[in-house]
Amino acid sequence: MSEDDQERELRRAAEALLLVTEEPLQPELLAQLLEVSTERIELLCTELAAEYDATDRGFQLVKVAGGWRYQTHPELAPYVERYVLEGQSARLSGAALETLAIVAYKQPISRAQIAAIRGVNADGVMRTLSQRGYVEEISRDPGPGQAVLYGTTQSFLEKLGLNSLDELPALGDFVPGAEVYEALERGLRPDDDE
Amino acid sequence: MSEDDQERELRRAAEALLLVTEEPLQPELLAQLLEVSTERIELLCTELAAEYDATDRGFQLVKVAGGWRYQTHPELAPYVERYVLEGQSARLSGAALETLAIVAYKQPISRAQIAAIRGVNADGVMRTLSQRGYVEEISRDPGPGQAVLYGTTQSFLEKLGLNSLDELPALGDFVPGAEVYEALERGLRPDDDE
Amino acid sequence: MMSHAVETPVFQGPFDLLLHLILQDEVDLYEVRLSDIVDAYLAELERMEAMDLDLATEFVLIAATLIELKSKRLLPDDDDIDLDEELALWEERDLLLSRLVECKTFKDAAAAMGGIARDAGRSYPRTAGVEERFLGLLADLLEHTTADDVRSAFLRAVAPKPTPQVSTAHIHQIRVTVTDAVVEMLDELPRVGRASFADLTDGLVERIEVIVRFLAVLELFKQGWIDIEQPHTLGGLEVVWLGTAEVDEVDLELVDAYDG
Repeated sequence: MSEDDQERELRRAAEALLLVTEEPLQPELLAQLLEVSTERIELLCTELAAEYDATDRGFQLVKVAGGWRYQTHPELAPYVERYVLEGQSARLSGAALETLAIVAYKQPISRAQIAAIRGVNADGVMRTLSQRGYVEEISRDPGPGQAVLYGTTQSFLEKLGLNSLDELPALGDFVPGAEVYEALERGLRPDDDE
Repeated sequence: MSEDDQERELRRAAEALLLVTEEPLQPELLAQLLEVSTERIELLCTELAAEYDATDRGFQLVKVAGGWRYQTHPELAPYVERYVLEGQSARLSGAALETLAIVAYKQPISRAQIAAIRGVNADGVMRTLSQRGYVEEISRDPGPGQAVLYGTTQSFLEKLGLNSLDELPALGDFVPGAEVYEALERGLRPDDDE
Repeated sequence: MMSHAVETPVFQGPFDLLLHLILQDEVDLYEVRLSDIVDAYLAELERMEAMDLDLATEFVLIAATLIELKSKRLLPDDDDIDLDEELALWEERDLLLSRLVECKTFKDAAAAMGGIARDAGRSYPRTAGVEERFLGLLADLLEHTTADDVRSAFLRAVAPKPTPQVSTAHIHQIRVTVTDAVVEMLDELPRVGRASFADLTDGLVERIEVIVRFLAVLELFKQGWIDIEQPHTLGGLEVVWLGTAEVDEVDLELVDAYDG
C-alpha cells in the first residue's frame, strides 16, 4: 500500500483526534479540523475501520450517534467487565463529593464556576459524576458563550433519600468568602479567560 | 506473522483494556485481569508499541508513571490542540517549577528545607502544587517536630511523561560549571586582589 | 560607572536576585554599587504583594553579609584585623556561595524539567473511559453518603483557602539609602565636629538602618572628609569631621556612586 505524505498526515491526524475525543466525533467537525471535505472524512474513517478489523485489533472504529469513535470490540466485553468491577472504588473521592456538593447547593452552575470555586479543573470529576448519573446538563447560560449549566439528578435525590432539593440540610449562617462570590460571578461573564 | 489463538486473544484484550483506562494501566493489574505474568504483559505492550510505531499510527502506546497508556503522537499536536481547547494542562510558573524540581530531586523533603534552598517561603507554591496533585505528603520526619515530608506523585510523572523518577536527568548534570562557580566566587571575594 | 538599572523579571527571592546580579549582568559585586543591590532588594520586597517574614529575614541576612564583605574593601589595609572575624566572614561567604550554587543548580534543573513537561504536553492521553454499556456494572458510590455529608463537603469546598499574610508595616521603615545617610551626616558633622557612632545611630530602630549608616561613615572616611577613632579596644567609634571646605563641595556623585 503506498500512501502519499498528505494522505498519511491526514490519517494520522484523524487517529489522534479520534483517540482524544470523549464523545463521538462528528464527520463535519473532523472535516473542519483537518481541512478536507466531509466525504473524504467518511471515506477515511470507513477505511480505517476496515483496517483495524483486518488487523484484528481489540478496538473498533464505529459510527455512533452520527459520529465516529473508538470502542472496545464486543468480543472482549468480558475483560472490560472484569476491569470495571475490579478497578472501582466503592466510595466517591473527597474531590468528587465536594464537586457534587457544589452542584447540589449552587445549581444551575457551569463547569468554569465549579473550577473557580475548587481552584482546580473539574472536568474529569464532572464526567465521572455525570456517568454515574448524579449530575446532568439542565440548561444553558442565556448570556454570550452559552455555557452548559449543571444540576443534580432525580437519582441523586433518591440515593440520598430526599424528596426534593429543599430537603438538603440548610447551610445555616454560613457566609461564603468573597472569592466564592467572585468565582460565581466571573464564571458567568463571557470573557472568562480561565 | 503467525500468532496462535491464545496470543491473539491476549493482545486484543490488552488493546481493549488500554482503550478504556483513564489512568496509565499498571502492568500488574493488566496481568491479573488477563491471567498471565507481568513479564508477559511488559513484553506484549512493548511489542504493541513497536507495532503502532511501525505502522505509523497517529497514536502511541507509552509507559508513563509505571503504567501503559494510549496517547496522541506528539507530531500531531497542532491538530489535537485545535480540538482540545480546554483540558490543556496549564503551564507551571517558574516558582512552581523550581519548587517542584527541589521536591523531585530531594524527596522526602520538608517545607522548611525547600524554603532554605529557595531562600523564600514555599508554603503558597506548595499549596498550589499539592492542589494540582503534583506533590503530596509522603511521611513525617522522625526527629523532634515531626515535620511533614513531601514527595512527588503519579500525576507529576504523568505531567512530565516519565515512567519513573529515574528518568529525570541526574541532578549532577546541572551543577554549575567552573565558569559560573568562578563568577560567583569572584563576586563574593572580600579581597581586592585583582 | 555605568548606571545599573535593575529592570528584572519578578525575582523569586534574594538568591534569585543575587544570582541575577552576579551572573546575568556579569558584574563584580564590588564594581556594582552596593546601594543598587540594597535598593533592588528593597524594591523587590515592595513589589511582593504578600510579604513574608522569612523572606525579609533572608534579605537582611544576605544584605548584611554583602555589606560586611563590601566594607572590608573600603577599609584601609590593616594588619590588626581580628583573625576570628576574618575567618567568620569567610565562613559566611562560603555559606552564601554554596547556597547560591545550590540555588543555581535547581534553577537549571527546573528549566530542564519545564522542557520535559512541554514536550510531554504535546501528547494527549485518552480519557474517554469505558463505554456506557458497562456503566451499569458500576456500584452506587453514594451508598454510604448522607445529606449531611453533602453539606459538610460543600462547606469544605467553599471554605476560604488560607493565604498566609504578614504585615509589611515593619518593612517600610528600612527604606533608607546610603546616599541619604551621607547627606544627613554632611549636615550634622560640620556643626558638631565630633560624634560617636552611637550618637549618629541614636534613634535608629532597624539593624539595616544602622548598617547603612555605618557604610555612609566608611564612605566619608574613604573620601577623606572624616577620621575614625577608636579610643579603646572594643570601645565605641568616634567620628571626627576633618572637612574645612564648604559642605556644598562634597560631591555626592563621588559617594562611591551610592546614588540609588
